Amino acid sequence: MTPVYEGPFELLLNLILKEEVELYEVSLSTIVDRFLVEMEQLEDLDLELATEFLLIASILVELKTRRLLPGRDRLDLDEEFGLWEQRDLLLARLLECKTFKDAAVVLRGLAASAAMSWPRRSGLEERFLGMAPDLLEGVTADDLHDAFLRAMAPRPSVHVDTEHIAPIRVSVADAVVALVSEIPRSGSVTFRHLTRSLVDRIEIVVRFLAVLELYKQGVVEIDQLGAFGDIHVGWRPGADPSDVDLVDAYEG
Amino acid sequence: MSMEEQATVGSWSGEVRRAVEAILMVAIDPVPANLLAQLLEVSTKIIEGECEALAAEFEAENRGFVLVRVAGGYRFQSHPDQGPWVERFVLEGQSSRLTAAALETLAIVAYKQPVSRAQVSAIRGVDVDGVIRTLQQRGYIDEISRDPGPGNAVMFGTTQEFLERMGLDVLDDLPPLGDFVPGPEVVEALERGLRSDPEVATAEASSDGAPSESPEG
Amino acid sequence: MSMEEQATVGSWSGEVRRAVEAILMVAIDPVPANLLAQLLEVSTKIIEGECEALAAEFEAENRGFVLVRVAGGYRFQSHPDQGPWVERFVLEGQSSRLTAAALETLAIVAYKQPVSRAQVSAIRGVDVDGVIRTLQQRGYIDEISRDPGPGNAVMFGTTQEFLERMGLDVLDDLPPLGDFVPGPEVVEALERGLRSDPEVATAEASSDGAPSESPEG
Repeated sequence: MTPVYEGPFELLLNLILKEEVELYEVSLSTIVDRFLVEMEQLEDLDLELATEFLLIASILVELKTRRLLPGRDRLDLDEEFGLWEQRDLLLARLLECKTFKDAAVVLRGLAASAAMSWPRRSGLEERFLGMAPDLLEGVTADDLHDAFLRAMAPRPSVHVDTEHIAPIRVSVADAVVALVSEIPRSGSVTFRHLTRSLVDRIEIVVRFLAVLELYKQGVVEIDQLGAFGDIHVGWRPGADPSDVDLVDAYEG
Repeated sequence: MSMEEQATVGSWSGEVRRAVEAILMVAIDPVPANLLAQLLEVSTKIIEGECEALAAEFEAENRGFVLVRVAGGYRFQSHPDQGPWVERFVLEGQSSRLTAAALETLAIVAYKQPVSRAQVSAIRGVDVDGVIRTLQQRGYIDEISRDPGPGNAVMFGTTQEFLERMGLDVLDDLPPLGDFVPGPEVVEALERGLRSDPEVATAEASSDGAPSESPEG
Repeated sequence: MSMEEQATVGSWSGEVRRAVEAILMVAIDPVPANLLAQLLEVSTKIIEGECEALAAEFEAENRGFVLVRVAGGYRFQSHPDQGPWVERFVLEGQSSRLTAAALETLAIVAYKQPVSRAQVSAIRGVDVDGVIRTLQQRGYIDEISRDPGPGNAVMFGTTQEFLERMGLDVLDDLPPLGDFVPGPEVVEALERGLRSDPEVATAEASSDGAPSESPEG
């Protein structure tokens, strides 16, 4: 049996971070393919776990497909937003998963060093036993019976759990309003600057969509010097901020 | 009878120490400072001072045992460096090393408490009922409240036993969760791994132009 | 590793003392000198010498505890003149109810007797030494036999006192378990507890400490 992955996050985390050694080799395609291969090899996958794996796999496959698609102009903005949101939630959950994995390592260390000491548990000496309170006060034979059943109870069977983190609701329209008040004032700013105050990645994604929207409406110019370089957003000379359509359709 | 009445002025502090030593010797659980204060009729501050002084004394005398503050109370325990000898002695007893899954679940409960099964499960991406049950059976976690919202989900938190097993006095002694938030290189790696931007893909493939903010040298 | 090998000549005696202190601090019952000698790989004579020296040390330092030789072994206990404070602690500082965990331990002994510490511990998933000790001290359970297998583990059962407290005539009056069948992991735990392979026992005991439970409070 292949290494037992506790869940899809762990598997994905492992696949991506293993690639970290060669950052330039990181390829979505490889990751998706390996994820699918690992999934196939998982034995005794119960329905719930299988669903989780499938859910993640479908997001990955969609991301991969999108990457292979030429001509992004034809993409529906809503659809793209949805995919970005999914990807972003996935990212957020991977980060959370990694955070607690690292915290668990520290707990293991704490427990290990605490285990080097044994507590004194000798208890009362004989001369004090007579005055100790009767611990069985009020305990009935039925209590004992129930306690025994509790102690011997098998672990509960797996139950269906479909709860997922609720997506954060942020609107592209609000982001457009914010940008329209900011960009003309500064003339040209970097996307990094425009998102400096944002914490949630989904907010950054939404802001990026808002920039794309302004670009589509022809009021801003976008320039990026090289892959991963800062994205410069400049207000197009002569464009009137009051002409901007507030894109209610993209809300939420 | 109070400590002040019983002891002569000169040895008053010494008497508090002796009583603390005697009580801790018969106690099975860590004894809170305020309970000692109540029993000995002195202030909690005095108890804390005496216990610290005692702990320092045993340390200075290079004893094989230590007096520690753990899970909100004081107790005697064997010195960590005597672990190998004590282990030889304590042959019986069930080893119950926690699995990685149990530790991760425990970490989530410790940092997110009160937290429901469903919330833990959502973070881990797997069903956690069995693990939660095990941790509860072992006394590391327990039901501490009910979610007031619909469903009244059981909310879990860590116990005194957890603090004892981790050698912590209070929960705040846990390193802050912020310490574990992945660094920028991990975030970047994850982002890259999930990047779906075709332009970037092309750029990567043809590797034209070094990216200005690559984390790699 | 023996004491002689481990310690430098100058601190050799000190190292024996520290190990003795550590072991006696965590021991539940008085520890015979020859057991200490065997564990620390020195002669019984040396152990007796060190223990006497230690006892004198604590006496001279006017500690609240003493090291005494009792029932064929050495143990720490509270100083006789601290009796009044310990009494206060017993009467006011301790819970008068068994915890749910302690009740489960008692229930396992009641229904599964004769049963060893290791077996109970395997079922409960935690170290039960402290609880067993308390239950025994209170007279609810007692050693009723020895496991005939290697290791000769002590087997526990309930006492006449227990029956009286529960208002039962004979053990068979305990509520029947019906067609209750323990889950597979319980069966496995029992089997593991019954397996008297000393090597396995040692290996298990020496991995990182079982969580233990406290019987009270």
